Amino acid sequence: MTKERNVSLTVPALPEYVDLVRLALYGIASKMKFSFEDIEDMKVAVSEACNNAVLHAYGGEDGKIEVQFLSEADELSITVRDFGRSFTLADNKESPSLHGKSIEEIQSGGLGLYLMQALMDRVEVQHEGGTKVVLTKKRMKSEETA
Amino acid sequence: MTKERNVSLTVPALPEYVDLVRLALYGIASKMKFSFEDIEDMKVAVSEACNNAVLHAYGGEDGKIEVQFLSEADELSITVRDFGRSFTLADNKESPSLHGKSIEEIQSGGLGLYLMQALMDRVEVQHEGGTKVVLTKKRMKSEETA
Amino acid sequence: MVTNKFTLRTENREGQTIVFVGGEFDLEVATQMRAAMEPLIELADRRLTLNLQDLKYIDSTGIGILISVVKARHARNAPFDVEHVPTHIRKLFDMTGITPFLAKAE
Amino acid sequence: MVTNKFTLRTENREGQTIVFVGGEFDLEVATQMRAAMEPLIELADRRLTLNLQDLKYIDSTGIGILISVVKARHARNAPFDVEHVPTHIRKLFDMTGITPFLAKAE
Ligand SMILES: Nc1ncnc2c1ncn2[C@@H]1O[C@H](COP(=O)(O)OP(=O)(O)O)[C@@H](O)[C@H]1O
Ligand SMILES: Nc1ncnc2c1ncn2[C@@H]1O[C@H](COP(=O)(O)OP(=O)(O)O)[C@@H](O)[C@H]1O
Repeated sequence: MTKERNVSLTVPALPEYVDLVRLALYGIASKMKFSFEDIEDMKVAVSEACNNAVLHAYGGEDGKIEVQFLSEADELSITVRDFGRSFTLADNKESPSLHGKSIEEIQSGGLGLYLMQALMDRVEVQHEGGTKVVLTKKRMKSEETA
Repeated sequence: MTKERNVSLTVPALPEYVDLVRLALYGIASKMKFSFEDIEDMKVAVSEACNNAVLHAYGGEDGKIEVQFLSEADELSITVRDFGRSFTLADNKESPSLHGKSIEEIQSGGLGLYLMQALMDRVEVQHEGGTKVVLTKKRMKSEETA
Repeated sequence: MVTNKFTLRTENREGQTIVFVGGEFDLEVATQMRAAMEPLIELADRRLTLNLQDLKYIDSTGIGILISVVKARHARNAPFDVEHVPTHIRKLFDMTGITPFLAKAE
Repeated sequence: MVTNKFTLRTENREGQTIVFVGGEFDLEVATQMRAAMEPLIELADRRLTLNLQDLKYIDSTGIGILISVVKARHARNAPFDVEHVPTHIRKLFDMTGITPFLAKAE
């Protein structure tokens, strides 16, 4: 029987608590022997998900963010949930990245989901009484002995 | 209305997860501007409570530890819960500390609760479907501006 | 255990203002950073430079603020650049596509 | 961000074995530490010293192991001491009362 390796962390949906999520991620990912670079990637992706919960989910009301870390043999899945209002992403929205745009066209904002996708191996967004973002990163074979 | 400042962390009751609890404690206590010394004291006390849950609560079976951090204006309360078997402390047990004992009398073990009490301002142990240890540390006025 | 507290320090040189940004530049410090940059953005006759050598962390919040600065300086026809970008931060700049807007004539 | 990984290093000098214990000496590393100390405890004709200068964290698990070493060395009539104890670790040693059993003739 494999032991359960699930860690969960619940914090208030406030800007000053997002670094606690990064600290926990750092502890867990180091334990799993992810590379420095992968850990930095995951830190950003997870923070983007948390920032969204802080900024968009609760419209200024109190709320919380629930983060679950699931360590498997060769990947780490991080689920970031809020219990606030949900949203739908416009399909026809132009790409939020700045590539190929002029200085007049670029805009601050809208990069969060784009970065999560660029930094993780898998990103799933579900809406069920709030927003649930599942971020997954595979660990390279070579990292095991790093 | 005061915002809720409750952080909770659940980890498997295994030795290698106790440092995650210390990491979270460090993040929260630094945010509250506790002194280095107070943070070190709390790290030890909280780890003692977690170690006990790892070692004594589940008798080798899978289990989990739930830690809640409640930040108030001038104190931090940390609740460490397990859902394992409970225990009663013998009243007539001699002091576990080594003070005034000879080298033949001293024994390793039994120092956990003693240290929690020595390091925190308040320690409460409750038994309700497992063990619940509430550890409280007051923050000195002088630490606010430290 | 060491976390990377956000640090901000401004240095005035001949015709140039250098802002040293260190530690974690995240949502928590966004307001502080915007407030610090606001008056400096207005000084159109001075070169404005961000030195990122001690920057440990940035995410879309910080990059969003950089984009605002880029646009505001451009609107004032005033020079802005970024120097000493650590490798893992550079990667995020490249990924989002902000890099060419931060270029420093080297 | 830096955590304090447990480190263990042994140095042999003329008639003395010095064990350098660093980082976090906690429940997670108890088995490793006991295994490392076991053979050294038997060398009764050599002075056994723990150098704690890089020790960042210890709790009752680590202190319990120190007590076992104290007793085992005493039973073998063999010298054991601890040196370079950081201040906040010394405080825990004083609190539990282990300090006099770790004394080094200085
Ligand atoms: N957790 C959430 N709750 C509610 N709305 C969200 C959430 N996450 C994202 N959104 C919506 O999706 C949009 C795009 O998010 P994102 O790509 O992260 O960019 P940004 O947050 O910078 O706008 C947000 O502006 C917001 O309207
Ligand atoms: N969470 C717990 N679950 C079950 N038993 C416990 C728990 N915490 C403490 N105990 C019991 O109380 C005793 C004393 O604990 P403590 O003072 O921490 O010393 P030690 O853990 O070194 O024995 C333990 O030996 C154990 O029998």
